[in-house]
Amino acid sequence: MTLFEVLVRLVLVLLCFLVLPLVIGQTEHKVMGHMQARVGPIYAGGFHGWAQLVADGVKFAQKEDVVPAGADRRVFRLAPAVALIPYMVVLIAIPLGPGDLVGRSIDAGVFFVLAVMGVGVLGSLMAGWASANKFSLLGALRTAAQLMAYELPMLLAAASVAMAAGTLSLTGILGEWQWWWLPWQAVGAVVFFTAGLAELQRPPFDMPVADSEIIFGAYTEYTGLRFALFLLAEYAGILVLCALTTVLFLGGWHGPWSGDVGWLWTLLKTGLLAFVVIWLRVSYPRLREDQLQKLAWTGLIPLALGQLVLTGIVRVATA
Amino acid sequence: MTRMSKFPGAGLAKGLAVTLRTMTKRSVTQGYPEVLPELPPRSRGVIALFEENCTVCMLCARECPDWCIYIDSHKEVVPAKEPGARDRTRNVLDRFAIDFALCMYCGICVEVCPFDALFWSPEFEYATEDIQQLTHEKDTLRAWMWTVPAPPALDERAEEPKELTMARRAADKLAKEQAQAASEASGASASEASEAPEDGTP
Amino acid sequence: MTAHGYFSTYGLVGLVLLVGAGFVAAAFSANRLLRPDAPSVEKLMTYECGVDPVGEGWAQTHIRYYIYAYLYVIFAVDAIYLFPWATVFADPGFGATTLVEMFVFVGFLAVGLLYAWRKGVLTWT
Amino acid sequence: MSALAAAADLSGSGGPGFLSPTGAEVAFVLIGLVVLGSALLVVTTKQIVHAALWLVVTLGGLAAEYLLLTAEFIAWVQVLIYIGAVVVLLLFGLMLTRAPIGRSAELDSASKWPALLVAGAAAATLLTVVVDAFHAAYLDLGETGDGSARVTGESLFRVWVLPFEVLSVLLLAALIGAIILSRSRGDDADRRR
Repeated sequence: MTLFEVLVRLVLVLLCFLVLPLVIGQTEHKVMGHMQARVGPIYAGGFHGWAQLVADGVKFAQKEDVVPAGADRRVFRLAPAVALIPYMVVLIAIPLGPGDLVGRSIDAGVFFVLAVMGVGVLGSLMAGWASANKFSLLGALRTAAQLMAYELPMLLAAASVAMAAGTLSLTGILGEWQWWWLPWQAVGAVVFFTAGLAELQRPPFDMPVADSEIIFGAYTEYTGLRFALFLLAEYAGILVLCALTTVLFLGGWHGPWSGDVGWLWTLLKTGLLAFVVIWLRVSYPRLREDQLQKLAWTGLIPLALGQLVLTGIVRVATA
Repeated sequence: MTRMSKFPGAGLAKGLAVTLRTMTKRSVTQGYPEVLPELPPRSRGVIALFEENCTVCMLCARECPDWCIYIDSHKEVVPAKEPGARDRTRNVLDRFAIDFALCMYCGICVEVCPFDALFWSPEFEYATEDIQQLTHEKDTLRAWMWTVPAPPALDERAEEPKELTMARRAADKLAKEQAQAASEASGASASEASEAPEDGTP
Repeated sequence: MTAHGYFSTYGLVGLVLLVGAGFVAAAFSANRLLRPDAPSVEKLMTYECGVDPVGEGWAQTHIRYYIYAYLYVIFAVDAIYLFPWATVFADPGFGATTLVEMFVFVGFLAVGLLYAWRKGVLTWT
Repeated sequence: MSALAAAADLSGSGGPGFLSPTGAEVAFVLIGLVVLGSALLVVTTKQIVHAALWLVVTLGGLAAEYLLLTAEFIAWVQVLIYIGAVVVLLLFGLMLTRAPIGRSAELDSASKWPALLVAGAAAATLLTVVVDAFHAAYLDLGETGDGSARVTGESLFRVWVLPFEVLSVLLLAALIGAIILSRSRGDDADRRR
């Protein structure tokens, strides 16, 4: 790889990281609005309020940076970066199209992605603790409890795909992918996507930021740009989760004419999943803490284990 | 959930269907600043003052639950019209203000006013950036009088309003008196002629 | 994969990490130039729905919550072994035996989960 | 850290000399210093949550060291298990019990000198053993792939199957132990009420 190529890839990853979450966020504004018989933002930028999030960003950048007097200043300031950067690092391993259309193919792909994504939650914990606020601390505790319940089904479901493909590399998995993996790995896909939603603290799994109980959980004390970075982390998280589900379970760039427009298939499937994320948010009420734990431990984990058994048997039988 | 559905997850699917269906329909949002809302009849926007009717009886200010009506007045002597009669005094309104930061829009003042000086107006665009400016003086309150709609029409077969009956009765009486006076003035022959056709009617 | 490929891969990962840190740093430098700075005692007070904060952030929580944490760590360690296994179990020379080996491994842990479930640990109290 | 340095040193003419280190070796030493420094901060800081956060730096640095040694799989296990699970468990436990902001006086232990002695002795023992075991080994980073998941899996399921199965029993024992420890004697009565 030449230096120029490296630069191009870095810029592209940064661009994806900055633009696609905004697209998802704007889609959420509009879709959520219409699903609730509203219209969503309509002024900023003229056409259907397309520039609303840009305007929000400009506003956030000009706001005062308030650090509460009782807070642990250093940890408080560092937390948004810890929450945000892992999602960006993960993007480099996700293949967009066939061949070389990937930031960089990593041998331990799935494993790398899951490990790095898990670091992001430290940001929420740090924020919750450093704020010196009861709501924030409760939010951090709930975040940790939720992570512990849902990281496991996510790992197990991802392992199922790795078993099917016989490799951990994301490009390798897509290379092996066949259409009949869709029904074969369907349970795993549902488990993975659900657990991912819970890790992102998206409704209906938004107990850690339940606004009617604990204001905004770990992010209660944040203002201005730091708050904006937490929001960006949430939407980047949606992007990563949807892209990862696409690659692992929906065949990524596979589809008609995938040789030419493979990248379009990836984007399309990712976009569709992002729509589902928004759709679920509008449709379902928040789960209670006991329901959350019950769903994970007695629902998703047994399902994921069942999927593992099924994958193993089918794979050995057809080998 | 009161009733268990046949398939597990049928309720979840139903929830998704509802939101998806709503998305395809037109939204109910009103484009307010551009498109003014169609307010329902008798909307309570603001309280207007018909200053000419006010007699400074202070009933509204006294009945107001949160004391948001301020009234100042002075007495004025009206000289007697006829010689020998007594001079009369009357109240002149100096200040009538309502603090809409305190007002809770209960409408008791409108109800108790015995002279129909207070009215509900549907005007609602009087937001300000300063709470002090929400105290509106009588000129503003008088100006809002122009936005008060005409009272809604009565039901088709309803009894006539008392005011109209009284006014008509007074007008009839006046007309009769005038007619009588006119007939007395024109002479006896004319009065007989006019009385003649009345015999045939009961 | 050659050593060169390996190191250039993780070199790129490290570069992305740097770019991310650079992005955050740039955002905050821009923020520093644009934002006002007018702290006041009320503004820096901990937010508690408008009333003055009472006590400190910590509140008593039942320690039973902690069992979920233990469960997670133990099962995560278990799940880690699935990944190297997943890459080899269907290769020639492994096959059904390796599958059974893993089933035994997972089976032991499933017994643990069952035990936890029967003991009522998994039901919220 | 010193294993590789020692290996490079003792291997003599076998491999490249330690006087002209490669980029990876330089990075290894630098990250090693970071790990050492943050590890010292873990035990010397007076703020308990800061100790846990410095532990993240230490463990992350170790993961980077594994990566430099081409032990790809172990590196990400380190991140996933130690940073993603164990540190989260630690922080969770701290926040559940008590994690004050600011310095706490009780973190200064009277037995810190004996503790230092024990830690030093343990480190010296480990160092001696490692150097003794690998003093002639030279890890040629040119032939990578030794640390990938596939190689790990092959050796695990060809050679080390029995320890692997025993591990599951160990994990089961840990699980049951955790459950029993977390349930005090009066617990069942509480539940029935």
